Amino acid sequence: MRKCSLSAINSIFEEIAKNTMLFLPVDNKDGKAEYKKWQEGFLLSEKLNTVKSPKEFLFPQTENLMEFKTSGKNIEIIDTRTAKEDFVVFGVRACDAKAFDILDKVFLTEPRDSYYASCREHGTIITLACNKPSETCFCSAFGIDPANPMGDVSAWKTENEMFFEANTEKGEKFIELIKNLTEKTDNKEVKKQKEKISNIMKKLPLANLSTEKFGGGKTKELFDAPEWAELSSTCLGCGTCTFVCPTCQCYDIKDFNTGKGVIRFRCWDSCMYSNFTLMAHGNNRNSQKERFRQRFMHKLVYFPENNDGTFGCVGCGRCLSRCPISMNIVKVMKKLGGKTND
Amino acid sequence: MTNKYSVEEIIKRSGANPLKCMKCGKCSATCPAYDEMEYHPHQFVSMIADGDIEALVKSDSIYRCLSCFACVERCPRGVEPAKLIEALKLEVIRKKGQNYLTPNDIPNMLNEDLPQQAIVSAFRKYTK
Amino acid sequence: MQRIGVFVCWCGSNIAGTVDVKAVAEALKFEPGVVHSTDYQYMCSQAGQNLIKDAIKEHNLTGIVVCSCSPRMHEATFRKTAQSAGINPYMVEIANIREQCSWVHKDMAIGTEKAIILGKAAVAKVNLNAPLTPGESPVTKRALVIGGGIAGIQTALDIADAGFEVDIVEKKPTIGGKMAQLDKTFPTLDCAACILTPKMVDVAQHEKIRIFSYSEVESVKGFVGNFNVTIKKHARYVKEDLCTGCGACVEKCPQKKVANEFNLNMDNRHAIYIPFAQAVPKVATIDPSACTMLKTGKCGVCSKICAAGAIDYTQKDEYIEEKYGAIVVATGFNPISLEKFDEYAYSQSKDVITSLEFERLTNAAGPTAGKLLRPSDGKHPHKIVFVQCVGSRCSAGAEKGKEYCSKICCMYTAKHAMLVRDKYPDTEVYVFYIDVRTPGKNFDEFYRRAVEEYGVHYIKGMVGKVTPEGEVLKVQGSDLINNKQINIDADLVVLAAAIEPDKSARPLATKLTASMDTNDFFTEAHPKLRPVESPTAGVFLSGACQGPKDIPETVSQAGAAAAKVIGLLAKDKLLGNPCVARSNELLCNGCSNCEKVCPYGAITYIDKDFRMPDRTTRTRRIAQVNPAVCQGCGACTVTCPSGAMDLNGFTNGQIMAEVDAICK
Amino acid sequence: MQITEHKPLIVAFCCNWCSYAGADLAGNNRLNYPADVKIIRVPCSCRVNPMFVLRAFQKGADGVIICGCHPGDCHYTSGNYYARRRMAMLFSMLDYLGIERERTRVEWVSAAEGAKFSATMNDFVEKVTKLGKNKRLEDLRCKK
Amino acid sequence: MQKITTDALVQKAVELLNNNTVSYVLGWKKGEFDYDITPYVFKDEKTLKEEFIYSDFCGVNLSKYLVAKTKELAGKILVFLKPCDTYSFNQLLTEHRFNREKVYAIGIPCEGMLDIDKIKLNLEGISSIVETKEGVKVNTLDDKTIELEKQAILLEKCKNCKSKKHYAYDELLGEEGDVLDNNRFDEVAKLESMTAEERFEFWQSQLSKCIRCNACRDACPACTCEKCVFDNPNSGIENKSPANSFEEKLFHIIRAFHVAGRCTDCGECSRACPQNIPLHLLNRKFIKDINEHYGEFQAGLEVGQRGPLVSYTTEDVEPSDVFNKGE
Repeated sequence: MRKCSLSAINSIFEEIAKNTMLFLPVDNKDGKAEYKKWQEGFLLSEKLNTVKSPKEFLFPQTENLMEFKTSGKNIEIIDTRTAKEDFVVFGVRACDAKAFDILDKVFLTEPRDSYYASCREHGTIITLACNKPSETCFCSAFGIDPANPMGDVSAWKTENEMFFEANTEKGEKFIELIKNLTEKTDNKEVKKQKEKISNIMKKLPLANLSTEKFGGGKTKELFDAPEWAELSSTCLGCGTCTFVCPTCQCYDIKDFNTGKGVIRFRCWDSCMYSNFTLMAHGNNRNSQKERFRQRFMHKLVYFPENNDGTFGCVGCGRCLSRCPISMNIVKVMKKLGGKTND
Repeated sequence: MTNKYSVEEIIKRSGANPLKCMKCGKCSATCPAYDEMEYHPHQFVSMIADGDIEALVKSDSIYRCLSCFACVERCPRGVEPAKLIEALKLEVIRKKGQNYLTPNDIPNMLNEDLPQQAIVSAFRKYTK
Repeated sequence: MQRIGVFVCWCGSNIAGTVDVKAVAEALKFEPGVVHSTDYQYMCSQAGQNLIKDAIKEHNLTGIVVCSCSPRMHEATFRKTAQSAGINPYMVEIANIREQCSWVHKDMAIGTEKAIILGKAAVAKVNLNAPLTPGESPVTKRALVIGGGIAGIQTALDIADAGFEVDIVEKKPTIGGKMAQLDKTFPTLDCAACILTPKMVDVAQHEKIRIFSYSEVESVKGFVGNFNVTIKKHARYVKEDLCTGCGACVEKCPQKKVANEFNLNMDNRHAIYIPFAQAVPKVATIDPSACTMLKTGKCGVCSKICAAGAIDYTQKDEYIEEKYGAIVVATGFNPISLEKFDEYAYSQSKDVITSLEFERLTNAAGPTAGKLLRPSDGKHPHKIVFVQCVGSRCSAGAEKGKEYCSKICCMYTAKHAMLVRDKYPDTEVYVFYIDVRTPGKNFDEFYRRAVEEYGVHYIKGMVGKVTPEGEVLKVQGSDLINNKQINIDADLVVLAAAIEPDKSARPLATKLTASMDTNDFFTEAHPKLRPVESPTAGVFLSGACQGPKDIPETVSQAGAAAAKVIGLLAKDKLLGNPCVARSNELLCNGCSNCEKVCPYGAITYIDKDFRMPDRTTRTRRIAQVNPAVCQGCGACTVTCPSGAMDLNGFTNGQIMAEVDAICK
Repeated sequence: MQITEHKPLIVAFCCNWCSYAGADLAGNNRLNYPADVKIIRVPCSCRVNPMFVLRAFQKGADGVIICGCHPGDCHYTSGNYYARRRMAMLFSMLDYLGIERERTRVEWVSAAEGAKFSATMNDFVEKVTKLGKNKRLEDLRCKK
Repeated sequence: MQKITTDALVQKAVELLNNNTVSYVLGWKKGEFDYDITPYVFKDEKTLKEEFIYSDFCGVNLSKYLVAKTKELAGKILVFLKPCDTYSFNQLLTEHRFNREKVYAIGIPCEGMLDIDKIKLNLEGISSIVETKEGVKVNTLDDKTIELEKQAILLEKCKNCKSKKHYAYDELLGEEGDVLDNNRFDEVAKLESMTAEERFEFWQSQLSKCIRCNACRDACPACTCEKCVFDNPNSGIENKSPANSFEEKLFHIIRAFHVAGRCTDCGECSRACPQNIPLHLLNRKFIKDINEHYGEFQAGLEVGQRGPLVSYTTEDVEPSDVFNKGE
């Protein structure tokens, strides 16, 4: 474990940025936190988390896949990929770091998504423990400890210092990079900080949210639950929850005719949309109830079923604060979780 | 002292538009002071519209208008001749640097049949 | 996928002089869908057209692009060519490489490059073209004429003489309109009744014409060729089929003090009345607001006197539904109310009258039996002042009066002045005028005769004030020529009041979805080229409802409207323009915004049941375009936010494909 | 170093009855205007959807002009009045978003105004050329 | 003005439910916290009494739900409308989007709704929010209390409230208010007075935040198309994500244009936007232009109004003259 004083943090950023791109949460004009490419003068945000999740670094909202060109009656396929640069994302919270693992399960299992993989390979994730979890946090329900964030390097902030510990090979390299700006230390301070955090965690209003009724194998019990109708009855069908979600990974592949050729690209899609996975015969989920159910069943049942019990939600709370009508996974879990099976 | 009068300025000040005139003559048909005038209401309008106001400026006709606004009321085209003449009169009085009526002139004009209000209003009208 | 043939025309050297036509044909060969591309000296010639026809057969073409002159020139030609070779005429698109390319650019390289781009745009469009077939609709061979004045009468007679059935709806108890009230007509001074009443009789006797008098149009549904009209027949409390028009009831009716509107309230009539001797239909009508029997249930004199037993106090308003192929609006005009013109003392003095009142005063059938007598005291007037342009030619937005020239006043005033001088040479006649407008055959000659032969005093100027003083009317006016104000002690003042469309026109226009201008005159489909048609297909305009008109003009427009109607009714089926709007009912949400911008009333709404993907049925309001009425402007397509409205031949997709091709 | 002047691309939407005929007349009278102007025929100026205008800019147009019958002369009686409101609103919005005003225009050209059509296009091309490339409303994917 | 209580509304709703005037109640339901209130269709007295709420966080405009709910549900629906919601209600009726017969509308007073985002700018970790006379008292998870003034934490749409008057209802609860003087066009005017470069910079930075979640569209009571052009692959402009700055602009320009003349300025777009883009400034620009050039127009004032973009006068301003201001 290494540490530096908070006043030295800027020089660390400077050091990182010398070699690679560095992204970190900074406060924007709206007073919210947002991941931005570090420049001289940028300060690490004090906010708990960003509005948009850092999944964009691995899985951008729009990503070009290839291009076609036609000349006469011939079609030429062009791989437009260019060499990826290394980058560092600093200050990722435990929940978002866990979300990367979930994305990995989707994109890195066979068939491997080479676009995602390339981003993943070039990125170093430096997480930061949450000193002040908020009322919308429920990561603990999914076994995430905000005091012990994962990633390539874990970091803790105390009143005056910042602590770093490498978790991976990439992390070691990073520690090596900032070696001269930090000093070796024991984990006493960090331990104290972790205790503080877990005390807050116990007091959170959503601390006791239970996942007991969910998980693999629960499809039968939950799919036809009558509660879905009322839960979804006022859902607007917008994509806010999916687009701020760190784990939502659905995308659509589309073509754009530039007049000089065709660009094939993928972009985020939302299962809340009426044209999601639209097929020639129409749509397989026709009502907002079905679409709404899909989203939550996926996160709470189907995903764990296919991924050794790992839930597709990390409890970051973004959907809780961003949904225009304040409907969210917590309300769904409470409503369905309170149901007795007979 | 310049003796150039800006017709544009007069028209602008009056708020009226002499080009709307269709030369029907209803203003002159209506005017109660017609016989007192050398130039008549329809001529006022026409002269101002043509920018040919030298003769009008020199004429006493502009002071003969009673501002009864009958012509304004009756004009089918909404030309408002009285407003034009009012604006011209004001311009003349200002330019000449002298009022058409001074307090000293008033006693000679007093007439038992004349309502006092008319004198006050005339004084106001012919004075800067 | 289309199989497109491209045909590049040289137009001699017109195109080939500035555009490398071979290069254009070569370049377009590789566009998507193109299977054949060639060039020729004169594509519009017989040989050129044959070249296209042969290529269609040889290459199995489904779409044609002709790079040539403007489509306004030869689009129709090439469509026919395509059709004769068996492909839908709307599969042809023209790239205008002459007027909009070779003729405006000088450089061969630039011209060629642009021609290729224009060609590509046309190819891109044809790729999305679909065969279009004009819609057909049947035609009900009957016309409705609304208004029974001279305009309506003439239109009805002309249509009926061509062998089609015509119904006239007239809101008054008799047809005849304003012309029936007139005395003489300019410029020939025929007696109005002498030339009008025979036509009225013709109408009454024509086997193809029905008259619905004392009736109004209640509602209009349908569209060109297929209107469904409900006519409301007001109860006249007299059975039309029994009444012989003998007039015995009128004579005996005890209620004699009802203002006689036919004589503009200058005398009285009875509660049961026939407006005038030659009325058609000559049937009595009971005025329910005046009849004692209808008001109190006591009287019944007319019923007792009527030998035919035609009186029926229990009659109710009747509604008649009828189908029509065409509708002619002939609702005519009225003089405006002069109540607001205080300066002329119209409301103060009985001796200040309107020109129409003057007509009745000089009419032999009028209240004075044709003797010119002052309404106030019945004395013969010796000095008469006529004032023109009363309420006409006022400024826009004026509180009183109209902005337009009423057109007929100059001539009838000359007529009045002349008639007075002719009958009563001892009478002095003055006419105050702003301009004397006499464009018309023999019109100016007529006016000059009034001045030169009859000694009417025309004064260039206007009357400012009329003051009744004892028996005389003090008229103060201006004489602009002599630059003086003049005063005349007149015995009678006649005001040439402006005319305005009949008040019934505005609600009627709404029922017909026909458009009106701000003065409530009906608008024409085109002010110059289609002056007797309204923009609403199947609705035609006759007479003063379209704008101020004198009798000869009214009659000629009435004939023109009739000709248009005959042309329409002569068809068994109407072929539409297939480039019309269509509504995608799956996208339409029935918001009604397209309906609001449609100038033709072509869009209506229905409630339709839809089976939803979740297997429920839902009723939705959706728009429907009537292809027989739509003219294809496309206003609705842009108003529709969901893109449910699209325009055949110019679809969103086609236009965007052209944009894409041009911007490539 | 050689500086080549930016050649603008202008899309002109012309109504079939007046402006397209006006453009034809310009051709008949050989009244030149730059070849940068490409005309798309629409039945009426009211057929022009804001989507088309934006599409043209997206695909690389530097200026878009809409030509219709003079107010009061619309073949369909009222189409150009609707177009006038719509385009006034759309262009005002583009201006509000900081897009150069000179890139958009509405012009009334009758079938008799070949000279006006030509003069309008010459003027419009000149103004748009001066503005240079359309940077503020471009889709870079279409500019390769 | 006496503040209307949740109890009063519940009492009314229960009464109408029990006497069979209505079968459903469209209202607001309590959330996990004091601020996360969800629109909800209540069906019974018990749920109403337990979960209905009307508080300072009921910003959601319920009008739009009537489009779907009147078709979906068989019985009559009671809906609670705040003054600004009544404009949307009328506009939807003008466009025949739901059957008035199936709705029982109750107008309720509103004193401005609060923006939880603005509260959270001041603090994180809320345990409870208590309404006070001047604003709110926020208790935090670390047992602190912060008082905030109402004016500072109002929703963007409530900051420049245009009216406290209801334009549609079957019944009114509480006192009727008035149309208010407001400065809602000030920000538009400020932008207009900037140079084109500045305006471009402003909107570029705002619209680049867009994630195309469609919340603005889906919350908008004027966006009730059966299928939005942006969702329709046949429309030619369908897209799902803003691939670049052009597509960001395309979506928002077209959306604003589609609701121009129909937008009641209810402000739901800006409220719904997770990225805090001031979308109402686009709609207000159109409203301001319409007011200036075609005469004052407020959509939703009455049912059956003819909108400014579906009407015209022969004297309308020329598009080139619309620019002749500012700069």
